[in-house]
This record gives sequence, C-alpha cells and structure tokens, in this order.
Amino acid sequence: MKQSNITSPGLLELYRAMCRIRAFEDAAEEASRGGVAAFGQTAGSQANVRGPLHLSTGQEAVAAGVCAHLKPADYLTSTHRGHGHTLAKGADLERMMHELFGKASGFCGGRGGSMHIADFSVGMLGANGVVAAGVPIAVGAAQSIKIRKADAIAVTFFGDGAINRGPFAESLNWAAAFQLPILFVCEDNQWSATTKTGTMSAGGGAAARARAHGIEAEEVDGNDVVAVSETARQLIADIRAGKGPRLLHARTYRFKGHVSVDPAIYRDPAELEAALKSDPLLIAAEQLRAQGIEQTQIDAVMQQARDEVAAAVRSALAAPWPAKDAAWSEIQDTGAGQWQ
Amino acid sequence: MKQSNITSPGLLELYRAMCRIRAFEDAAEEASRGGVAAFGQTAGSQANVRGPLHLSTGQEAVAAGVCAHLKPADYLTSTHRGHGHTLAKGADLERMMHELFGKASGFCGGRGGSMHIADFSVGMLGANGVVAAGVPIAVGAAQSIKIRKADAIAVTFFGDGAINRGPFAESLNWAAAFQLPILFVCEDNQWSATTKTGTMSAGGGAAARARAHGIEAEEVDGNDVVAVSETARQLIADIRAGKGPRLLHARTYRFKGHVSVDPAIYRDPAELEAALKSDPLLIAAEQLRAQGIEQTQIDAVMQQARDEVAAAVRSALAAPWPAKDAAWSEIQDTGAGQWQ
Amino acid sequence: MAVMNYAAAAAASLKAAMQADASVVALGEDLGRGGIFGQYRGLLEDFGPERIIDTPISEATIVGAAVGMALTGLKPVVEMRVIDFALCAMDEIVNQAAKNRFMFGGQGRVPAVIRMPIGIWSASAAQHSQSLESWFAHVPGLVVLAPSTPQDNYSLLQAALQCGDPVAYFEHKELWATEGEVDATQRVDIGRARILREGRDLTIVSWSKAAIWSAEAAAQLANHGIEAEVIDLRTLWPWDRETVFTSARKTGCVLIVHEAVQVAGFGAEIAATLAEEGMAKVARLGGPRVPVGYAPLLEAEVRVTPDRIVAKAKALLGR
Amino acid sequence: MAVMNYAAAAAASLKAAMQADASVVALGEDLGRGGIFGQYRGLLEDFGPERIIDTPISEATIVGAAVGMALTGLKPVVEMRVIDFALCAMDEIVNQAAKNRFMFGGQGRVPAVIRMPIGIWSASAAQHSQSLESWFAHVPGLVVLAPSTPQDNYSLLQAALQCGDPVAYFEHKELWATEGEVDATQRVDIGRARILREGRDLTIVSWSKAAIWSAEAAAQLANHGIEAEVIDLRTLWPWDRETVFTSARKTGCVLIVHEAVQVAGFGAEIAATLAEEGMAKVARLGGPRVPVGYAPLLEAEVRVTPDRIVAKAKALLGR
Ligand SMILES: Cc1ncc(C[n+]2csc(CCOP(=O)(O)OP(=O)(O)O)c2C)c(N)n1
Ligand SMILES: Cc1ncc(C[n+]2csc(CCOP(=O)(O)OP(=O)(O)O)c2C)c(N)n1
Ligand SMILES: [Mg+2]
Ligand SMILES: [Mg+2]
Repeated sequence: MKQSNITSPGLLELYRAMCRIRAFEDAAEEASRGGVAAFGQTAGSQANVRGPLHLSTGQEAVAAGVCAHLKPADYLTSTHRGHGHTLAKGADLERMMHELFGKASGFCGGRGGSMHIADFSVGMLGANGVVAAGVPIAVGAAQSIKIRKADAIAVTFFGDGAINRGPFAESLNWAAAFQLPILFVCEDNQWSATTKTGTMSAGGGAAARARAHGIEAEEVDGNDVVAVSETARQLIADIRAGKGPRLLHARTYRFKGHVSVDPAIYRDPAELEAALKSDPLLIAAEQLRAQGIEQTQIDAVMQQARDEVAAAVRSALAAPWPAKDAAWSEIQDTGAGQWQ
Repeated sequence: MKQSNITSPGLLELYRAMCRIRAFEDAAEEASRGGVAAFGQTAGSQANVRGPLHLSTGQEAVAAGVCAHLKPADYLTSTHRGHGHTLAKGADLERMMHELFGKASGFCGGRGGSMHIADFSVGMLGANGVVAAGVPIAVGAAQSIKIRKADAIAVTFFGDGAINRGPFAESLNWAAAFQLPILFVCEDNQWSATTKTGTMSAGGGAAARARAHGIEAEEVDGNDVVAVSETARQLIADIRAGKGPRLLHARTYRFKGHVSVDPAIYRDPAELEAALKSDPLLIAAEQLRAQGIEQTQIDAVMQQARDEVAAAVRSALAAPWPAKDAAWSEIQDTGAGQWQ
Repeated sequence: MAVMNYAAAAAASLKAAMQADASVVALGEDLGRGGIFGQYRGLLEDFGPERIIDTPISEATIVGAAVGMALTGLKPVVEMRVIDFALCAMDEIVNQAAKNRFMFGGQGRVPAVIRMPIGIWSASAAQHSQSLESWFAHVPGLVVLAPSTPQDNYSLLQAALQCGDPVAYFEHKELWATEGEVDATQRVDIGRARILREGRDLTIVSWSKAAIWSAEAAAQLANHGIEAEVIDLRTLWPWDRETVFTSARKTGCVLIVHEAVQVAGFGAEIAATLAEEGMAKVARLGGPRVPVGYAPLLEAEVRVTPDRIVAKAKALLGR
Repeated sequence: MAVMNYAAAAAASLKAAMQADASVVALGEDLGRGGIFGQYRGLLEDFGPERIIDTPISEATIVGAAVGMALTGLKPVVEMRVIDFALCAMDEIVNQAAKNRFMFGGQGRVPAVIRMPIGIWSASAAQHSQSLESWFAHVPGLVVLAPSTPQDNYSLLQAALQCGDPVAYFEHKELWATEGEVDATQRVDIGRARILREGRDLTIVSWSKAAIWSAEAAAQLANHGIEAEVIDLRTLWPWDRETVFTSARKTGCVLIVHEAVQVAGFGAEIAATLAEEGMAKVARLGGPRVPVGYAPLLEAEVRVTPDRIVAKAKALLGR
C-alpha cells in the first residue's frame, strides 16, 4: 500500500465521504427495485426511483479522493454515473435524494432525475446522459476560468468507455492547446454497459492518449482512496499553479450491473468476487485501523451515513411532487414552452 | 537525402505521377480565375471551374509516393484537397477535369465537382467536403475487406488540421481494436485554412496519437517522394501481411492559399519562399539527375503532363453539360427526387 | 406464423436477412449481448463477431464505418441505441450516407439501415426521450420508416434491407414488449400505409406508438358515436399520399397525431400537403415544444395520450 | 447610420456587444483572420485572442466548450462556418445547449449564439449548401433567427445576445455582400416579422435570402396586377403569428417560400398552422427534396427563384 502523507483525520474524512456515497447508492438501488427500466423492462410505476439508475457502488474512492481537493468555486462535470461525484463535490444529500424521487424539492425540481443530478451552487455542473458529453463542457468551464481570470479549476469525470468517443480526444487537444486549468479523471471500472472495455479500447488507455496530446498523466489504484487523494492532490496543485491540464486514470470496478436492474449475467461471477475483495471501503477501513482508529469508530461513520441517507429517503417520500407547470417552465425565456 | 532502394524507372514513374498532379492543379487554378468563391467573394459565372477549389500544389510527393504501392482493388478516401490522391490512385485525368468543369462526362456527372472528385472504379471512394469525414469511411472499407476476406487494404488521406476532429481519434482506436488493414496518411501541409496548425494542435502530432492507440507510425519528409515511397512501401507491406493498421505522417507544404482565390495574405511570404526551395518536383528532378537521367528527359515528362492536361481542358470545354434531369436522379431508389 | 414481441420480431427478421444474404452485418454497442433491448438476441451465436459487430462507444465512426462498408459490398444494420445518440453521428448520416450516391454521381450506393429507437420511455428524461423523425424526412437521400407492430417491424426491416437506399429506421422504445402475430412471408412495401380501422367521420393519420394510441382513441370515439378511420403511415418517406388522400376525401376531416414535438414535426408536412390540396379540415396533435421531464407527472404531462387524441378529434369535429 | 454589408453589420454588432459586455466572447475556426466570410473582421485587433478565440477543427468541442463557458458566466458567440458542419456538433447543440436549463431545473442558463450560415452559394455542392432551420425550430429550448438584411443582422445579433437563451442564428451565405443602411440604435425584437411590401391579393411569408427574392417576385407580380404582401419572418421561433394571421385574414391566400427542402421544412409548420386556423388558402414553395449539385445548371435547377415564386403565386390565385 502506498505511503500516505494524509493525516488520519484526512483519511477519516475520505472514509466518511465514501460511506455517504455507498449508503446513498444502496438506498437508491433499494428504492428503484421493480421500477427502473432497462434491458427490455419498463418501469414499474410503484418504485420511488425510476428511469435508468447507474450506481457507482464500488467506485467511491475515485470521487472521494479527487473531490477532497476541490473548492466550491471549482467546476465539475460528470457522467450518467454521477451520484458519487455530486456528493463528494459537496451537494446536499437530501436534495439529491429528492431529485431521484422526482420531487419538486430536488435539485432539478424533478425534471432531471439520476442522469441529470447536479448542484450548480457548489460548482457541480451536471451529470449527463450522453457518454463523454460532460468533457467538452468542463473544457469550456476551464477556458471561462482562464478568460475571467477566476481562481478555480475544472474537473471532469468520464468512464473508460468514454475515451473512445471523439469529443474526449478533441477535448484533450483543446485543453492542451489552450493550456487550461482542468483535470481529466478517467474512472475506469473496466466495463462499458455490457461490454468489457478492454476489448474495444486500443493502446495504452486514457493516460497514453493524454500524453500523446502533451498532457501529463498519472495512473492510480482507484480503490485506494489514499492513493487517489495523494495523486489528485499533486495533479491539482500543478493545475492551480498554472501548469496546464492533467489527467488521472483511476482503476476501479463496477460492483453492480450497468443500471440497477441489470443482473450483469454477461460477466464472470469470479470477476466480481475478486473485485469485492478490493472494495475501497474495506481498504480504507484497514488503513484506518493501521492508523490506530478503533473499529467502533469506523463502524460509526458508516452508521451515521446510513442514518443520514435513511432520513433523506423518508423526507423524499414525504416531499411534494412538482406541479404540472414545471413541465412548461425553465425552458427558455423567449418563445417558452408552448404546445405549438 | 535518404538512400533509396527504388530503381531509376521507379523514380521516373513517381516523378511522372507528380508532374501530372502539378499540371492538373495549375490548369485547374487557371480555369478557376475569377470564378471560385470564397473569402466573401461570390463565384463569377464565367469561370470554368467554380466552387471552393483546394489545390494540392506542392504536396504531390505524398500522393505519388503512397499511391505507387496501391492496386485498383485497394480503397482510398480523401479530403477536400483530393485531386492529387485521385490521380495517383489511377483515375482518368480527363474525366476528372470534366468533373471540375461540371460536365456530364465527369466522374460524378457534374454533381460533385472538385470537393467530391472520385473514381470508384479504381477504388477511389471520394474526396470529402467535411474535414476528417473520409477517415471513418476508410475504416469501414477496411473492415469490409476483413469481413469479406478480400485481398486489399484501405488508405485514407487527411490533413494536419483534421487530426483534431473526433472522428479521427475514434477511427484510430477502431482500426486498432479490430486490427484492420488500413494506412492512415496525415498529409501535413502545416496549415488549416488560414490557421497555422501548430498553434492549435497539441502534443506529438498524428504519429504520437496513433502510437497512443497502439498503432505503429512513421514520420517522413513529405517533399521527398523517394522517402515517402520507401516508407509507405514498408508500412503497406506490414498491413498486407496482416499486422494491422499503420500511420504515416508526411510533412510538406501548401504552396497556394487555402482555396485557389485565397491570396494567403495571413502568412509570412518568407515561409512560402523557403518552402518553394523544397518543391518536391525540384527534389525529385535532382534525384533523377543524380541517377544519371538527362535534364531533357526530365523536362519531357513534365511537358507530356502539361500536354495531357491541356488536352483534357480542351475536351472538358467542349463536353456537354449535364441534363437538367441529373438534378433529380441518383438520389435514392425509393421515394426518389421529388419536389414534395 | 408465430407470436412474438416487437424486439424479437426485429431479431428474427435480421436473422432471416443474414441467413439469406451474407453481405448483411450489424454493428453497434453491446450487440454481442443481444442489444440493450434484446433486439439482437441470439444473433451473435448464429453469425459470430464478424457479422454481429460489437463496437467501441464511437457513434460517429459507427455510422462512418457503415458508410465505408456499404460502399464496398456490405449491407450494414447500424444500431444507434436511441435516436438521442444519433445526434453524435449526424454528419455521417446526413452528409456522408444520405448524399453519397448523388454527390458521386451514382458511382456508389449506401444500403445501410440505421436503427434509431425513439420515444418517451420509462422516466428516461430529456436526453433519452426524443422523437426526431421529421429531421430525416427533410434529408434527401433517406428513406424513413417507423413500424408500430411486430409484423411491421419484421417486414419493414426486410424491405429496408432490400431497398438499397440508406434508411432511417425508427423503432419505438415503448413497443419492444408488444406481442403480435408475425408471418415471415408477409411483405410490407415501403410507402404503403395501413388502415388500422375504418371510419367515415374523421381520419386520424399517425405512426409508431402514437398509431396504437390513435386506435385506442378511435375505440373511445366510437362510444361517442364518432367513427374515426385510423391510418398507420408506417413510412414517412415516401409517405402514402394516396391512402391519406382517399380517406381525407371520404371523411373531410383529418387529425394527424404523433409523439414528436408538434412544431416542425412531420405532422406539419402532412397537414400542409392536405391544406394545399384543399381536401379536408386539418388539425395536428404532437408533443408540446418542451423537453421531457423525469418525474412521472412531468413525463405524463407531455404525452400524446388517447384521451388527448379524443379531445382533439372532438374539437376538430366541433362536438 | 452607415451603409455596410451584411457581413460587416454582423461584425459591427458583435463589436458593439463586446464593448458593452465583457462576458461576450466569440469562438470558432479562423476567427483571428476575420472569419472566412469576413464577418469577424477587425475584432481580434480590438479584443485579443482570449475573446476572439481561434479554435482547432473540433466542432463538437467548439459547441461543447461554449456550453461550459455559458454556464460559467460568459456569453459565447459560436461560429460553425456553415450549417453543414454544425452536423458535427448536434449532440452539443440539442442535448447539451438546448436542454440544459430544463434538465437541471433552471440551475443554469446557456446564453450562446450559434451562427450557422445556410444556403446555396457559389457551386459549393451537396455538403456546403444546406438550409436546415426547421430542425432547430423542432428543438425545445432554442430560439431560431434568420436575418435577411444588414440592419436585421446587426439588430438581431444584439437581440440574440441579450435574450439569454441558446440561439440558432442563421445567416445566408449569398447575403454577405448585400449592402444596406444600418442604424445601430434600432432594436429588432425577437419574434417580430417585418412587412417588406404591402398588398391585398396574396401574402408571401418568407425569411432569409428567400424573402429578398419574394420581394422581387412581388414586384413582378405587380406588373401582372397582383398585389402581394411580403412578410419577412426574421424569427422562426417564436414566429410572429399575429402578423402572419393579420395578413392572411386580409388576403385570404398565403404562399410560404423558403430555400430549404420543402418536405418537412418550416414552411410546413406555417402552412399547417394556417390550415388549422382555417384562415386562408395556403401553398408552399421550398426546395425540392434533392441534394444540391455542383454544375451551374444543377444548382440553378433546385433554386427557389423569383420566377418560380411568381408562377406558384399565380397558380395559387388561379391566374
Ligand atoms: C453517446 C452515447 N453512446 C452510448 C450511450 C449508452 N451508454 C450509456 S453508459 C454506457 C457505457 C459507458 O461506459 P463508461 O464510459 O466506461 O462508463 P461507466 O458506465 O462504466 O461508468 C453506454 C454505452 C450513451 N449514453 N451515450
Ligand atoms: C468539419 C469541418 N470543419 C471545418 C471545415 C472547413 N475547412 C475546410 S478545409 C479546412 C482546413 C483543413 O485543414 P487540414 O486538415 O490541415 O487540410 P488542408 O486544407 O491543409 O489540406 C477547414 C477548417 C470543414 N470542411 N469541415
Ligand atoms: Mg466503465
Ligand atoms: Mg493542412
């Protein structure tokens, strides 16, 4: 295990951030049972969370380790699998759950749901239903920072499958050509929907592609939150120091199916079994114990997270639905929502 | 100058191929005077060649050196600057000129013009008005070759500016992932329209990007037809041997403006002046003389090319226009060309 | 004859086409596991990975490569997953596939079928709920199909592969599970509408899922003494003017119904054509010009439901 | 008041906007040399490369980055060069720019003006001659503008930058050189058509270059004793129903003219709306559903010329 410069309270905070994500995802999964549509099934109308629900269970260390170094003024764009990133960036957990439940009090007023989770007030500019689409948006945010001479950076998370879409490559070139303050984070969970990404991605992966565009890149064990945090800290320091864009390639694993109702029958159960042994929460707990933290304290952190999430679920259940008017508003100022 | 394994008749053939391109481009340029539209000007109706005319004058060695190793069964896609590639692939020069003149006897029956020059009968699947658009098409042709177990390869030419478009990157990955028989040729003339490409392209260029995708790449002096031919020969041999895709990055220079009417006032005249000293025709002529070929013989090759082109211009002038019906045909079989 | 659902009908149709013609291949993401809607189920096992091609997430190149395949002797079936992702490949569809034959003077053909599932489905929100078929009807070179039943999905996919033109092929996501009889020998010609129900008071012209709902609306209208003729257009380009005109002349009143946004939707084309012919009173019912929201109520608010169709039909008839 | 051409008017308008508002920036290929049509001439000198941003040839990222800029306090003017290349950025325009505000419940705004020059121009053939404005009218979230004069290009660009919504902005390539008086203080409100010529016999509704040619046709029609009222719509979304309806009620006869392909063009929307209102006889004249060819005669064959407008108008009036 990589030696850490992060002191024990730091690690405990990272662990807390991961626990909140894990608890959130578990609760979202539970609330989506029988309801989320995919793989030929149509949403049951009874579930509280509907629509494609992409869980980041097992990938918590990447979100927590990177976002630990971000300020609210920093911008973040994310993917369809964006709950963890959004939580780690500081969004209110309760309002996030409300959004998943489609309630008026959710961040998007129930208009967006899981795939469009966002909290612009903390710089989290949105999850995205289109693979790689968040990447150029973050590039633009970084350019805006540079133009406005703001004291901030931009970060974009994207999956291992996303690196094969053109906009990712365009964005690498663009960020390097303009020397923008942006961190590209490839959250490599080894799968793209039902496809093992390795079979479809040629060459040395995200880091090699970044380097080909003159962007320094680091690869890290994405299940080790300390390693992620340390590496991110250095890369982000470089970016803040005006050294231009950086890329972080973090290897982790998707514990769940592509969406919550996907049983992932296409993958070897042994692969999951092996991956579960590198559960980032287990690894972090071990690191905490190695630092002398008591197991009871570690357990308490997780319990606290579960309690917080349970309360959010209760309040989401009780919260009112959006008014019908919400279907017609927040579209555009000129020529707004009309039937014709 | 790189040592050549190509014997002197080979070099003379390469020289002849280049002369035919030079003569063709010079005649096209002449025929477009006052007529080609761009940079805010509208086409004069009197010119024989109209529309955006992108000349490859000065870049002849790349087309000639690469295509010398292709058979009619091999496929080729090209760019907006595609006359040279098309000629080198074996298309009939006269029918090409007819197409530029918009005549019924042109390869596209006057429907395409310079930007859509093509001769499918020799595997030349088309120039393209959209930067980088020919690249995935060639990738598909290569995949088709593999699926049909045909004895052929695909080649795609693209500019230095094109490497910043997403489809180029997607295509590199795709070709490598499927190990397709394709040669990517970056014809680097240092300019993208009015922009010095270097200011907009980060990192190590086309070759570095290819390598990041696991594709072997070579860089070559694109003004030295012997060097181009030698390098292409080796790369193409690898591809034919089933070793997968390869990339060739050839550095050359655009002698003319972006389109024929563009005076290119945005570039330093000294840059052009220096480049003219590396005119690929001058270099090849010198190589020929070094091999003991007489100057008169060298001159005769060029004269022959000019005569051939002059005859093509005369016949293009005399050739009939397409019938109006041509505007309504070759669109689709089902629901074909209707007003409504 | 067999009963199967709309997704299975497409798979069976593609299987038959691939058996009959070695040049037919399919490419897209996740096809090897049957496609995310099961519409390619079983094909990898039968035809192997060279003909059922799993691709990287590279929409532009999926379509671009299909153009290259089509120009060199293959007939690619291209899976875009949902129409919303086809937006990542519009240059390839419009500038490269649709215009190729004309641009190059007929030297080549692009016999590619581009499948772009449309429609509101299961709380998928604004980026996975669009229906953009009118865009493709606007593009010269393309044939535009939108089957609404398992039989039509079977037969129109056959027709699409046989027609030799690039085809924009729209399946509706809410129809995958619809069951129906499928007769593999039944031909459906491109450009031929189907009369779902005969009637004398009013013509409803529709397609895709909205046609099913129009038939439901017609059943309700019958309870109000209104006999609506329901036409499932099936093909948007070329569209079956003859059937529509004949019905319009008979009923004198035409309502066009589609799920896509009404403004500049394909309903406008039909209504405009009818108006130019001065043949009937016309009305349209399409979706409102708003993005589709996630919450159930927001999604429901923008749907073109049987109830809304009934109300619009009555208004048109002044009843 | 100054006389300037359509391209210079746009440059002057952008310059004024950039002077007044430090958040306005422009990005696109070759802007530093004034843009390929001269519509950015002089701006680099005034505002430097951080606000007049030369970009790589990366259309998807040009628009994607503009969305990121817009969400974080800038007002980007995005140059697509010609609409045909905007096809390389449709996901970014439709899924990212247009839907952002709604999808995220109004947390953000995308005040970006996306300039996509349209039209047949100078033997540019099938991939550089399209007019796809109806696509954008179909997309919720977008405002759609299409000025036809230097004054409107000046004033509508101002309005576009002020409206705060993502704007699809269509300049016509054959209008760049058109000269006209430009009054920098003149406001043109989005959604307000302009009556180019008054008349009582027939209304011609048009926009962009086709509006100019409609006015020419009206002059010819006057020689035949037909007084056509010509409306330049200027804004396709929201479009000025009031002006169109008022004229339609007066003349009882409406011809809609545009250069874009007629099938599923925006003329269909107007015709359909008029038909639904039962307000007038309607006819459309758009381009044929064919790609644009290169040879002069092929290009001419598909143009919507004054002569064709005259003929169609007479046919509509039965004269
Ligand atoms: C442009 C586009 N193509 C396809 C999809 C469908 N899709 C959604 S997620 C996904 C897999 C993405 O894989 P990766 O980038 O590795 O992210 P992960 O799901 O593993 O987090 C696919 C193909 C999409 N949303 N957008
Ligand atoms: C997608 C797209 N964007 C922009 C253009 C306009 N354009 C035509 S050629 C060109 C420059 C291309 O540079 P490069 O690839 O180096 O080719 P070169 O012209 O130098 O041969 C540009 C920007 C286009 N045709 N297509
Ligand atoms: Mg993944
Ligand atoms: Mg170049």
